[in-house]
Amino acid sequence: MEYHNVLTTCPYCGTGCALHLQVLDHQLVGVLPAKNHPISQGGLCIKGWNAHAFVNHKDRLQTPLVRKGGKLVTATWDEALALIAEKLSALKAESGPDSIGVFASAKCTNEENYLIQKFARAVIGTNNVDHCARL
Amino acid sequence: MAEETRIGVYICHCGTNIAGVVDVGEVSRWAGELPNVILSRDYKFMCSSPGQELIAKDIKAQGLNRVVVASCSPHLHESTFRGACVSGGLNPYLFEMANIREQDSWVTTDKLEATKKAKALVAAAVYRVSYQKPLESLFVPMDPSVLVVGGGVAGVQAALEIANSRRHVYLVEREPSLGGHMAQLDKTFPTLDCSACILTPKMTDVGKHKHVTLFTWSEVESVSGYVGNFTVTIRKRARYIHEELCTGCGICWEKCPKKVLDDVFETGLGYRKAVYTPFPQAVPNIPVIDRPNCTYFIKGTCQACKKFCPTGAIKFDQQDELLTVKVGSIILATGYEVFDARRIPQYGYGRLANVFTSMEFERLTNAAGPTGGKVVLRDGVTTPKSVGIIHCVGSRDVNYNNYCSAICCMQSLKFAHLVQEKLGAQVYEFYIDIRTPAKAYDEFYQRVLKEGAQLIRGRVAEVTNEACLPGEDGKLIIQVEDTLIGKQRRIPVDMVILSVGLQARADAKEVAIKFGISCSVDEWFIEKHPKLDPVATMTDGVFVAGACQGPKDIPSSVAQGSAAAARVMSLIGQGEIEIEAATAVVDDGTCVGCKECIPTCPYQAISFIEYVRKAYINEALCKGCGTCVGACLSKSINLKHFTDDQLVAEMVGAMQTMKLFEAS
Amino acid sequence: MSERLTALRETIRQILPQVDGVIGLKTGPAGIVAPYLFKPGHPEMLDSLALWPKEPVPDTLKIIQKAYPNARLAIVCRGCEERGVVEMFKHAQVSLENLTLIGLQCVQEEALFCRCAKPYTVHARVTVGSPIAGVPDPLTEAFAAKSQAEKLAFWKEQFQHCIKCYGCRNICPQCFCNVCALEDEKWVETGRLPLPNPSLYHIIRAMHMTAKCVACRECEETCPAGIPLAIHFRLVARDVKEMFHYETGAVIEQKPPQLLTLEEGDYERSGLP
Amino acid sequence: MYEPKIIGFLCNWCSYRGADTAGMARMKYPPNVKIIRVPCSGRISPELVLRCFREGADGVMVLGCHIGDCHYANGNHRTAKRMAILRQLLEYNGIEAQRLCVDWVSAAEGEKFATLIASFTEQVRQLAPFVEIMQ
Repeated sequence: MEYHNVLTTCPYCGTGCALHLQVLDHQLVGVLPAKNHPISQGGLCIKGWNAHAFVNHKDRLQTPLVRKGGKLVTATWDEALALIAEKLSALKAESGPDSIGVFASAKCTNEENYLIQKFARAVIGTNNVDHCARL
Repeated sequence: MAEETRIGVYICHCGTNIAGVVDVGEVSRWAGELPNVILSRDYKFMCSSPGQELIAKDIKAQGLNRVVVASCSPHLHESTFRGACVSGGLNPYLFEMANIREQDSWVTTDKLEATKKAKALVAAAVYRVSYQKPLESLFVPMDPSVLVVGGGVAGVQAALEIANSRRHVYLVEREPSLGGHMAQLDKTFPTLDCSACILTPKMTDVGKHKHVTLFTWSEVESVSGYVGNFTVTIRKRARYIHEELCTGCGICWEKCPKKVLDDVFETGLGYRKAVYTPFPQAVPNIPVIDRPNCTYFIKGTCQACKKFCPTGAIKFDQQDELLTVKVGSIILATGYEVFDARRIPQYGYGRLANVFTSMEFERLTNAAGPTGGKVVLRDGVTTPKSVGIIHCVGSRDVNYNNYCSAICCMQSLKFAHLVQEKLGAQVYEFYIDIRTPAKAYDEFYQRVLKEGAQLIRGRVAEVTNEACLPGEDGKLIIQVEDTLIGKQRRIPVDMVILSVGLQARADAKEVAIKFGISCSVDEWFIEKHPKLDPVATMTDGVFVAGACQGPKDIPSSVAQGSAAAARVMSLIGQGEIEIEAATAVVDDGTCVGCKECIPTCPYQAISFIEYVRKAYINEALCKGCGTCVGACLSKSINLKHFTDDQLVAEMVGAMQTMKLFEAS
Repeated sequence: MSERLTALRETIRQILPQVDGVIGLKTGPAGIVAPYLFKPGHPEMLDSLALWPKEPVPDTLKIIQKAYPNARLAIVCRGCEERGVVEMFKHAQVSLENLTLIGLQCVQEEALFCRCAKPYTVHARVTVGSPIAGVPDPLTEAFAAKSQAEKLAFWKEQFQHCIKCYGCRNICPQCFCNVCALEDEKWVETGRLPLPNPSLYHIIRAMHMTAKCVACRECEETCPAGIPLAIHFRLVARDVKEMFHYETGAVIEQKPPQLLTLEEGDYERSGLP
Repeated sequence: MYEPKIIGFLCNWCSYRGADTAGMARMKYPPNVKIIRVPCSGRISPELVLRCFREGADGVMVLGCHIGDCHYANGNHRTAKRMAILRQLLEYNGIEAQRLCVDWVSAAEGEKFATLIASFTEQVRQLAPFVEIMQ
């Protein structure tokens, strides 16, 4: 029997609201706002309030899926990444780097978003980078 | 893929009842354009056989899977049209009714407005019916035993009818003997046969019937369960007499030294002993000891009855017993009370000695009564030379009871006849209207007129003993406006009889709640339908008979007793009982187990399942009121056939139509 | 404040060995406070015990008890939180068996912050701090004095800012339904911001909180739009008290009024015909 | 002046029959109230009443059996409690409580029913259309 709260930052937008993840016996059971946090001051929006919902959701993907013969089948990360690399390289070779666009998520951290723009510009060689929540 | 909704709408003309006010053709045309409506018709009489066949035929030919009929109140014909749907092969719960007669054509003056309202009501029904789901009824076995409450003539009749068809009857009577008010009466109108002579054989038949268990001096303590399966607890009050040992020999009451004024059976005119049967023909012929008046119970001495009882049947240590019986149906025949004449002070009852009530007069004139049938004044010796009989005492009077007590006219005419026959005295009857509608009643009225009774039309203002005119000394003077000649009159008489009205028993409301039925404003029990279902009540399996449902004479009470018995027998004959399909159900996926619903249920149908911590509804106990639905905050309970979706759709249908008319 | 903190720490220290855990507040990283389950055997955690800001601890109790129905627990609760526990008990959401209430009496500045009429516990046998009298709620009083049109205008202005985060419902310990009527399109319109006024969302929620709201004001505190939501609840609570003689959290054995048949006078006081 | 749109929830056993009684006696009353039959007034949840307002109803009637006469013993006791609170809440939100009529009509009271419909329709007519309040 162990209950504690883990302070973290809401991943959904750039505001940076603080929230507590309620943990009961190593299981995420809910979200609580952080009252005396200087940014969110105890408030959250509907996304923050549900920030924990996907973690243990039954529909959440646990492994990559690769379409084989019209059907999605589970695959390893190596297999999936190799396939992506292969396809992206082929596309770049066939139609040039600007035929590829990179679209990042607000759920990623700053660091992850930095890396993905780096990947787009340096690895693929395109400026087609965008993000879903440019607050 | 979900089945396509195909609605058939039928607008009933009801002759001109609806069509005379509502443009039914227009409503039908308009309904045809509502979503999912496949066909829309109007027809002269939807409830007629061809009307019903039309529905059945359309269901089959057009593949209808929902039906809406716009006609009268669902209380009248919902079951008719549900039946029509069933014969067409459609589940009866896929039918919905719009009431465009009682709620529209009959109450709306403006024809255009009435048509608009009809459209809104039809739209509401059409929107609702799409959300309706087929429901299957639950069947439970019918217990063939019957409880009859009240041993007056209505109850006795009902009990006999049922027992004769070899079904078991538990007959509960509050007084020590069967008989009710009828046992107190002398002659019965209009045939003048002796009341006791015609009632006693019925009482003895019931008393010795092998299919009747008699509980006299008993009351129903509580009732639980539902049609087919009632559990009834009966309080058998201590008689202090061992019923099996007692032979009814009468030695106990002969030997009992304590005289008690009998204000129940003898209406205070005679005496009985502290151990007594109310009258000689009592059934069962077993006395009771009147504990508050018994010397043994007061002082611990006496025991005369015990000393002399040849069978040792006196048991001073007897206790009340609580007995439980299981029955499938219940007949309430709890009767009436007479109006308390003291409530009308100007008539002098209780103040002027020779003002009698009708019930007192019955005892006076009864050969088995306190005077041996001699009609005398309160002094016990003087024979009256003139008698005034006042009708409608406490009835048809805004200050007391608004209704007509139904029996008083004939009763008063009977008194007139008896007085003239026995005493040759002059009789004056004071009436508002004479009401003699039943078979041979008016003939009796004519006969009494011929016999010389004087009938004066007018409500009596006062009965007084203050003489102010010659000839009034020592008399009771009846002050009245004779409305036929338009004059005030003062009629001096020796005796006044107040024909007091009937009213519901003081505890009628309590009894109604106990049995789960309802009372009218006058506290008479309410029947299911005043014309078409006069002895059933809104509670399945509970029936009413006799004057507990409203003022009634003996023939009507007996007829109702038989009618209630017939309804019960038809239920028993079915073998099993269909339980309301529109019950409430808990969605255990969403129930949070807050227990909010449990105490709201009037029928204790909801229980809490501890190991899953969720509520559960017993469908056999649920009566479908939906109170729990209104209480459930997480909306985890839904009432079948009255779901939120259905009610919202109905409301949206009505609102959208109204808004449409507003915009145009 | 620190005196109370020391006293509370000492109280918990004494109770800890007799229970499986004590629910209280703990200061975490950057001084941010959150509920915490203090366990016997780890008294050092009490060094970071906190008093303020208050948190919806009855909810924490529910979470732990649902997983461990037989655990012996203690909970540090203020007046409002104690009332919350009592009401949740009445609705079978928490158990009072094996539960020790440690009453924490609020100080004047906390009571003023919450506009709290009852900043003290009544059931807890172990208490820390001395109870103070309640303070008036000027916001609610000012609102109650408004005219019909002013009330309408007041909420219209307030609810314009509502972002429908459902935070007021989420944080409320008395909102424990699995499925919420407020998420049902039948009752609350979806996809419309700002909310239509009058806001059915808030009326329905206030209706559901009838005889349940314990005036903890957590909803107000979490509202990103700063809407004074407690006004509704407090006015209704006043009606419930007047009409049905019921006060949340006051008497453990008293059943909430919606469940009960009408008692003498209830009906007359309801003002219905 | 406008024609108010009113929804009436009537319990099946008393009020609906009261309406039938009014009909059978050919008592005339305004056509503004559209009746929805429910088994018991206790079935009517506050949400249902509020939804009527949302649809643009100018008034809502909740009619049940007289206290003590409920077909279901005490279903109307809950109605009395819920509706009393709901009326207060409407007030607190700037909606006139006069828009919600809660009353008791027995099966015999056709006349009371007709009078009630007429007077409530008039009462609502005196108020502004609800759409003007709800924006």
